[in-house]
Amino acid sequence: MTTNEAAATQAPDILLNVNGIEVIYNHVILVLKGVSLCVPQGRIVALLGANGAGKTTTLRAVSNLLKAERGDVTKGSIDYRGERIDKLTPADLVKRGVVQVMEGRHCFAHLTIEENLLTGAYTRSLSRGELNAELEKVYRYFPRLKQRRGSQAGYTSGGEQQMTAIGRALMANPAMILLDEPSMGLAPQIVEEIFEIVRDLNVRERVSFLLAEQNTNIALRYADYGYILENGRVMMDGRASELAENEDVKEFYLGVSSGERKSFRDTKFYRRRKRWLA
Amino acid sequence: AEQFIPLLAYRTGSFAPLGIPWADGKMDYLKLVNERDGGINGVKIVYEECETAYATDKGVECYERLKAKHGGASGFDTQSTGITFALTDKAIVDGISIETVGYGLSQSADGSVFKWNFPLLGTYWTAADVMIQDIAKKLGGEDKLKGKKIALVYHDSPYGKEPIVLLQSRAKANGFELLLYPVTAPGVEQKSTWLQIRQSRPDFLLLWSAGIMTPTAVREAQAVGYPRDKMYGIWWASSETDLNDLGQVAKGYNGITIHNSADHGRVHEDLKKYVYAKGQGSDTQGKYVGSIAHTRGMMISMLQVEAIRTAQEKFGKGKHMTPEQVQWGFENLNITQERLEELGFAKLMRPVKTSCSNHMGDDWARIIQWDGAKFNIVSDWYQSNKDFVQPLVKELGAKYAAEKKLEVRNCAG
Amino acid sequence: MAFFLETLFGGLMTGMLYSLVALGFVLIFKASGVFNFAQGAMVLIAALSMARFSEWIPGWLGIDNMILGNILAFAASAVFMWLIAVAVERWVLRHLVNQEGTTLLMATIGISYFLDGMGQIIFGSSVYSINVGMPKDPAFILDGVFEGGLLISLEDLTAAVIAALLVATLAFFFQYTGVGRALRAVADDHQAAQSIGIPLNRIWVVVWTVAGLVALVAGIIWGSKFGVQFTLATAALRALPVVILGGLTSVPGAIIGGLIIGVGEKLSEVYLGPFVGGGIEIWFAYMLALVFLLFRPQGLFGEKIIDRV
Amino acid sequence: MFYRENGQFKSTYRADQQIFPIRQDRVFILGLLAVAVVAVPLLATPYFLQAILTPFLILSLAAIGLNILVGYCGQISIGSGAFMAVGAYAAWNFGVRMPATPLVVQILLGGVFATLVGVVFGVPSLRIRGLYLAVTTLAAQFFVDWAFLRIPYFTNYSSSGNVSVPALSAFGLPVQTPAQRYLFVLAFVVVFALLAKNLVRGAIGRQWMAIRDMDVAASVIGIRPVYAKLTAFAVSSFIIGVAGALWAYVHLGSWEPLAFDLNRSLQLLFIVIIGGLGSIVGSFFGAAFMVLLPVLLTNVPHFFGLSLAVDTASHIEHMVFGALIVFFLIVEPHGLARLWSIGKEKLRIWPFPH
Amino acid sequence: MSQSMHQRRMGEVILDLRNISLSFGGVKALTDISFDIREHEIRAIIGPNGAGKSSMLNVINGVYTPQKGEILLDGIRFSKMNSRRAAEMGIARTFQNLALFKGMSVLDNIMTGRNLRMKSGILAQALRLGSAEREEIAHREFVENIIDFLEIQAHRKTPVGRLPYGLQKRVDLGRALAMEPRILLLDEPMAGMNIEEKQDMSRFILDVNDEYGTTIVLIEHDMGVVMDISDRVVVLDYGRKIGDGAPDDVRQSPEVIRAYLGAGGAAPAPAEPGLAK
Ligand SMILES: Nc1ncnc2c1ncn2[C@@H]1O[C@H](COP(=O)(O)OP(=O)(O)OP(=O)(O)O)[C@@H](O)[C@H]1O
Ligand SMILES: Nc1ncnc2c1ncn2[C@@H]1O[C@H](COP(=O)(O)OP(=O)(O)OP(=O)(O)O)[C@@H](O)[C@H]1O
Ligand SMILES: [Mg+2]
Ligand SMILES: [Mg+2]
Repeated sequence: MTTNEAAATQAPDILLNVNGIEVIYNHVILVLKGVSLCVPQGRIVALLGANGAGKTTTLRAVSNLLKAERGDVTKGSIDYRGERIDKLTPADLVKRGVVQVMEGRHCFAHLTIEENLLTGAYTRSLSRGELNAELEKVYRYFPRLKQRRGSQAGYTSGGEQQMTAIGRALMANPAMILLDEPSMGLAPQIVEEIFEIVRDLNVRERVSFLLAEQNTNIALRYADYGYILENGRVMMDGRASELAENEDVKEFYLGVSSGERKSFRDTKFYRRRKRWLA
Repeated sequence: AEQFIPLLAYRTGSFAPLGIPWADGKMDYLKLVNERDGGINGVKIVYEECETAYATDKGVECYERLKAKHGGASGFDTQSTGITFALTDKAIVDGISIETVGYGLSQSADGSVFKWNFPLLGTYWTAADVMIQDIAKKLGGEDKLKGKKIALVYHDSPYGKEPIVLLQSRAKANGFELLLYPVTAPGVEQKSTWLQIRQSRPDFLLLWSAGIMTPTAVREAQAVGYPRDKMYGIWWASSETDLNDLGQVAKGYNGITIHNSADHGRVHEDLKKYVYAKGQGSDTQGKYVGSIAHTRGMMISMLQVEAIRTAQEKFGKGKHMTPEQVQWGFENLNITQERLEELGFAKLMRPVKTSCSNHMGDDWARIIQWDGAKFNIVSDWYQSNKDFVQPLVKELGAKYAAEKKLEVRNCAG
Repeated sequence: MAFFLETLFGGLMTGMLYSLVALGFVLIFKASGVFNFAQGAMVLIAALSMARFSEWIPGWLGIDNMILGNILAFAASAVFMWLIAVAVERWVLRHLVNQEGTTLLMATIGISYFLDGMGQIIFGSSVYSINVGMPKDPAFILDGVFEGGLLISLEDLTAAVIAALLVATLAFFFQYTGVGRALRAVADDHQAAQSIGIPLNRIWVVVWTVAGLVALVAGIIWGSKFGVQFTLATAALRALPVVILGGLTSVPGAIIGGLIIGVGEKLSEVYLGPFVGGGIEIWFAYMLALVFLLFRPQGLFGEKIIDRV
Repeated sequence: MFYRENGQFKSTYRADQQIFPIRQDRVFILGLLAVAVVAVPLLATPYFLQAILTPFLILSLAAIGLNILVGYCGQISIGSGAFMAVGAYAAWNFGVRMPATPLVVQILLGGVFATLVGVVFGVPSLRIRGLYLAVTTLAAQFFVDWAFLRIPYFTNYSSSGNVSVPALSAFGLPVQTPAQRYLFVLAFVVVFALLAKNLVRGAIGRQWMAIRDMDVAASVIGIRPVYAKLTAFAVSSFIIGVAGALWAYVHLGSWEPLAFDLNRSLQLLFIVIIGGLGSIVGSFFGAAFMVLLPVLLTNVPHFFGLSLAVDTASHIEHMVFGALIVFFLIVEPHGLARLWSIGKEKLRIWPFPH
Repeated sequence: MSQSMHQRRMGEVILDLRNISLSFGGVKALTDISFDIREHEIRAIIGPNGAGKSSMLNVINGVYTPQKGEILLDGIRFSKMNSRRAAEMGIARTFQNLALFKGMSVLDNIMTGRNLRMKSGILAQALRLGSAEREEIAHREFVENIIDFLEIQAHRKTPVGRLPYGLQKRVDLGRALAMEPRILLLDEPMAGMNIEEKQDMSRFILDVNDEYGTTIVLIEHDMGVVMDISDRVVVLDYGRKIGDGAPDDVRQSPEVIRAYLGAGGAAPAPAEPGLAK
């Protein structure tokens, strides 16, 4: 496995190791066709790829949320800190410090924003004071949430919900966060902020990240290492900086060709791309 | 040869407490006949039970499944007014007798219209009429009924509604006021009914209930302070199982019984000797033998068996009887006192004789009363007053025949 | 006047009994988003187990102290309800995480069939009685004011007090504890709840056990009033309008709804019934709920149904 | 291997819009129909025809009706028994009061009345949603139960409240033997299944599904919730009403409101959910499950020569039945129809695993 | 060439929003907002999260009822819109949180967009009379064109719930297009897409705008897209309007920079990937 070797030489302390997993939904739809990747301790690893490539599925496989989607890991294995985690419940994983922020927010619609955040700390037994401190920390990251703390999450705007979902995961004090499309639907400066938060947590609290992102540009800016998924397979992987320099990546994921950004207005006349073979 | 008797039963559902001993009784008597007499003149009885849960569609399914088995069913005791209605039509087509002892369509006593129905020993009109007679007797004569208030608290279904026409004609003739209180099935919630009763304070109260509705009614009567000894329960509401748990609370509660099924006879001893002693009894818990419902079950089977026996006398002893032949047997029953002695039912019931035009036979009934622990017989025999019953039988029978475009048999010929 | 008051009072008492059953529905719905059709079956099986254990245990242990026997029977029944909760979680709910409401509803219908059958196989299907010493005879108050006094059923009164206590405790639990919050989270989104580490398995066992205990209390009260028999399971039907009137997610709603339905149904039956032939209380209760819902589609105290795009 | 659509290209939209676009399916369905019309009446025992197939068909029909409301339009109803009752009693009243009305017309008129009542009880759905609506549909159930019990006009003043139909005949042909009854019902079911299928795959069907899936978005597209919901209630109650009339006329012959009580409504709802919400074939699967399983379960012990007491058998039947419902939901929450289509999908790629 | 197109694009005002205010309990989602939309233009609405952008669209097509203000559509004055009326008058939209009909296939989803134009009655449909059949086929052809246009042929019969997010967004657009709208409201059509997909989406939007002259109202957080394809931009901030004008003007506005773009965000990000860490 070149993938794992590459990562291994770079950082011997591997936190999460996904080994050749195959995922089938509903017993018939084969989605992941042997995906391997690893996340070294204290790193940010980005998972890139087009719609439907299987990013979300990979994250669900790791956090064991596949069952609820009627998906199954039929081949391969997943280790976290050297322990097989395929059979653990999602709750066990959270206890071990692995938390997923799901794509599409999934806030608890009938709970207020603050209650949403508080449920995030369910697995930790904190005193009232500690809880408040944690809350304050999240509110510092997302001041908008503090303003809306009393509103039912179901009524808040898309972006506010996204912030709530991320804040809620932070409340669990995780060692590793699986972050699915954090930038979706957020205003540009918030996107920057979120990635700053990611970096902040990574540097200061040594939280590791596995990050599925469509916004390749920003993801590669903050990540240490990247994997590119296409059609359920890893097509390319490498250090973020190397990927960013790769011509194909530039053309297909960064929208830059021959060193120049194309205007979206011009794409109209821009003939369709060549695809990597699936 | 063998003779097939299908047994419809409801051992589950809301009415199971009544259905279980009833079904046990029916089956026990057949076992007894096989064990003691080796069948009917040597013809072994085969039987098969089918669970209806008191649901009409299940009953129909049971009927369809069993009607043609072992050379044809000898007759169906449906144990449900609803199933009886549904099967009455089918029986005409299939030519199978429907035996409804003490229930069913009251007008089916008219054999000229209802060739295949046998509401033997009495109908709900019998019961209602006898209750009124007993009340009148207590008051000191039918003329004393005038101006009285009599309430009917009934299960809101065809079963509960059956007595209404008769009571109405009685009310008109005797000048009492009839108050009607329907209780929605299954009858656990009767508070408003009894609040109304507390307000209207009827002089007497007839209870057409079944299953859980009976004890609930008695409890509610206690809760509003209605005297139990003014209450009359129909026979399905006057079994020990209905009142055992109530004990003293129900003291004074009157029930009615077809013939004398509260009492015990030699047949019970035979049953113990030939069936239970061999460990073959249906009542595995040993709770029901001798109870009213169980005894009534035996009585029903006895009538069925006697119908077959009667048929054999005409069509050939020791032979299998077709459903058609069994029908003849039912129609020509003549169970005399001596015959009852032989059968061990002498203390339990009175002679019955049926005919082409009279499918009910003689309807004898008695009033029993709960003393806190058991029922005691408190009245003499009554028979329904045919002046009230007969016109209704004719009228409603004719209506039925018209609706169904049935040909009315001429029984005279 | 006296009659009106009696009817009113009777309605209130009946209403409290409904509340007790409604409470079971609300608990499970609130805490897992499942409309538990098996609540009626749970009431039945709980009552059956109480009735039979209180008959069997004194026999097994050779005690004849009724109070002790009842306490032991209650404990045994509580354990039994807990076992059911564990089984339901293990064999049903665990495999249906994240499924739609209708699927879960259907599953609870399956459970209810199963419990109906199992309860009667284990405990029998005749009528049994529970005797926990509830006062049975009527009491008459205000003799001086009304002729003949006002009829009050002490049994109902006792039942109502127990129901009210239970409801108050549970309302507190939901509103003010962390576990309560987690339960509500589960109801909103199974998957998200899992993702932040709420252990659905344990939560469900807890909720179903509590609902089982509520069913047990309801079963004891109803059972001691009417006798324990299959029909008890249908009592749940009378509680449905209460649940929706109060709001599927509101514990206090179950109480208020119960009182409104109880009173509405008795008054309608007594005052309107005679004009149309009687027997109207069941559908009247449902119509009453329906009319209320036309004004507040989420019930009196239910959470608003959130839809925004 | 045999179940492939390889080489079956469609060059017109018309061809693509057939109900069964795959040839094998068409052949299968035609074969099935031939068996149902010719072989079954010849070979099946009267018991099987009368006590199993006929109720199975009628319940399938009712389930198709309910599926339109619940499965396609997303309005859960636990009151469908009421609409069956309306269908049955309305048809019967026409029969009694205007004896000249032909049988088929009576039955259809039953459907028409059920439609009217259905629309009235559908009105609250414009405001009340989800489980709240489901419970309020019980108002229809209990009200209708009550009305047929208490209002003597509806039962033509029958003293017991029980009503029954005389010997049936349609188009001059008798409908009396089990086989005749079966064929009569079959004709209704085939015709209505076809009409229902046409509706659900047409514009109105899309409106219903749109309302079911996302009502705000639907109204933004210009779908009127009022129209969509009420048509769903109307069509659904029409079919259910016809099924009710058939149930009463052909299956029971004589009935009381109890025949259409809450249990019937629940049974229909089970059929629809177990069979598969939003699937016409699912209604048949569900009905088969509901009708056949209990009969099988009662008969199974006999096959093995076991003789269980009927009550134990019936309790065990309840337990097995409940357990099977749960089992199938776990295997496939979207019902037997989905299981069927997954099976077909697998068959299509067989012998390869994916 | 692109200049001439600009000329053609700006027509008369067809939708005019005047002093719209909307609040939910204590939350003021929109405060006294006025702006107009001209025929054939691409009008962008931007602003931070929770600014009230989606609420604005909801007001325009009648999902929300504003407490104050009025809407002029084709010169007709409305104090509130009604969804159906809006649809009849040619307003279509897509949704931020995907409001597709999950249980239906892609084809059926888009077919629902034709709903207002399908006239055959229930009976005709049940019996599949010739007219109903022909109508169905005619609309099917139209929808197939949209499917081709959006390049989702392969997924025609797939239930939309199973499609990946990006494709679902396309179906959402397809459904709106099927209505042949005059005004198309797009709520973050490109959220959760990568560059390539955004390019595709931009292409679709521009094509529609050019070829059918459809007026487009676009909410989007990707400034690259907004600056490149829109003609005029409205900026909202916590319910207030803080900017309105040509993209370049808006980009320079200090208030907009402060509230939304952020100090460095004025320029579209992808131009300078700045991958150096
Ligand atoms: N619950 C499910 N059932 C069936 N198929 C599914 C399910 N979830 C996802 N899929 C399929 O699996 C494939 C991969 O989906 P996944 O959500 O992992 O993609 P993704 O890379 O996260 O895409 P996106 O960027 O759009 O979120 C898609 O083709 C999708 O249709
Ligand atoms: N139905 C509602 N009930 C209560 N509050 C609402 C409702 N709809 C919107 N809001 C509030 O109004 C404000 C504006 O919401 P809106 O969805 O319009 O924001 P937005 O600009 O679209 O944000 P985003 O970019 O995050 O999608 C938010 O604070 C939101 O919480
Ligand atoms: Mg994804
Ligand atoms: Mg928005």
